[in-house]
Amino acid sequence: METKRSPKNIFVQGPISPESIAKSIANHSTKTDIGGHSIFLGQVRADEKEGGKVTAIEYTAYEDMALEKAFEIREAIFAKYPLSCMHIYHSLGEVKVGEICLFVFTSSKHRKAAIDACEELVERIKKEVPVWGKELIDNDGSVWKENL
Amino acid sequence: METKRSPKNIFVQGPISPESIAKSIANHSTKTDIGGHSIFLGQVRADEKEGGKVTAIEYTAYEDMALEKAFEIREAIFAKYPLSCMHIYHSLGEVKVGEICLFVFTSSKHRKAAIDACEELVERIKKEVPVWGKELIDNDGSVWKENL
Amino acid sequence: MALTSIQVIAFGMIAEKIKTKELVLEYMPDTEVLLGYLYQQYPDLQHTKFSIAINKKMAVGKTAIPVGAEVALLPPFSGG
Amino acid sequence: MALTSIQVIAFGMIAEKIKTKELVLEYMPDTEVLLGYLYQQYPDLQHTKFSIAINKKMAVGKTAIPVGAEVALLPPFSGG
Repeated sequence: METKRSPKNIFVQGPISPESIAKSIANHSTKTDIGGHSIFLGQVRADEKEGGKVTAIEYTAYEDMALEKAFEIREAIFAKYPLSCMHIYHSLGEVKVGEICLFVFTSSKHRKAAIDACEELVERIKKEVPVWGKELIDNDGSVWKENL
Repeated sequence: METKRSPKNIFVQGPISPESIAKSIANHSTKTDIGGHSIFLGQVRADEKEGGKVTAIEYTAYEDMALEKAFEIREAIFAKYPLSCMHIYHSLGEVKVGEICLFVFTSSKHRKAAIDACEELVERIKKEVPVWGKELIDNDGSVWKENL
Repeated sequence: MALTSIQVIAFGMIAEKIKTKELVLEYMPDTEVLLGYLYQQYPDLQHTKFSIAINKKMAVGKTAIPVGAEVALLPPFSGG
Repeated sequence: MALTSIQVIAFGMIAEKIKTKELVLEYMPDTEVLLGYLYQQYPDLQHTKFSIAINKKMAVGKTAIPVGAEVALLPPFSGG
């Protein structure tokens, strides 16, 4: 039997609540070697589309591959930066305009590592993790998002 | 009479609570043109010092100048990046190890502006805002911090 | 699923265009043969950007499809 | 405070070294004269890094001190 660290779940059904973010921050108060936290939050925008306005994004994922990929990215970022902690949460299902769909959280002794790692994590997640967002429009239509 | 936008208070007595951070995040759910938030949090470390371990940092500031400077930095960052929102909170008085002493929060339509602005804000606050941290040691001594 | 068949799963816009999330096809040796079949069967896909993953790894260029592999059709990612 | 006096406020490590947060001195025309006085009166400051702010603006090099100015002695910042 092969033994290895297994991918952690990153998916949350529906929006990520500010309360869960606060809880995640509070959980780090016992880690007294941490000097800086960097957090990125993705929020659903009410973009204007042909025919109407975005009211929500419906997220789906190739979950098994997404968790493997997130794990691979996680290991690479841990190897590259001196981090104390790293957390990734992404919504699945419907997230309404103004709600949070992505929560990336890095912590380190000195600020630079946390800040750089967080930015790189966000870029890699958007580019490499198989998740799709379908923008739901107020005219009952929909548009598949594409990351730039 | 000169009319101008006046500096906002950035100071909080004691630590910044995770709950207040959650509240600040939640307050942005009505701003539906925001697509990304970037947050930096400074946390007090239990560094080893000659003679003992840090148990807290006692912050003091030249408050009037600090608010003027924070305002000047704020205006410069708003002019440089297409931001929707920017918030700065810094502790005064005692902040214990593991607690949050700095909360910098930027929001924008696309992630890049929020991320870059947040990093620049943190650097400028540490370098230019007259705040001093005195590390309290568990042998009842103290050491004045110096930002690198 | 027989060893001589190939399971193809589709996501997002691709699933919408082929009107199913799962196909079971006769075994095909590589991604070029698979693409040939898909373009024939679903001409709409010829104008759609997508990638192929084999056993959860992105396949770049002509790639062999192992027997029993999980093959996935992935439109451009748009998470976050 | 008389117009011919100058109010000096001190922070952090400097306040500790001069053992007060506030000094009222006879008027001095610029920061060089002020530094000369301070180094004389508090020799410890000669080995201490600090800056001078005049009316809440950092003074770089020899800077005139306006009558009635608020002069501040600022050790290196360590916020955040």
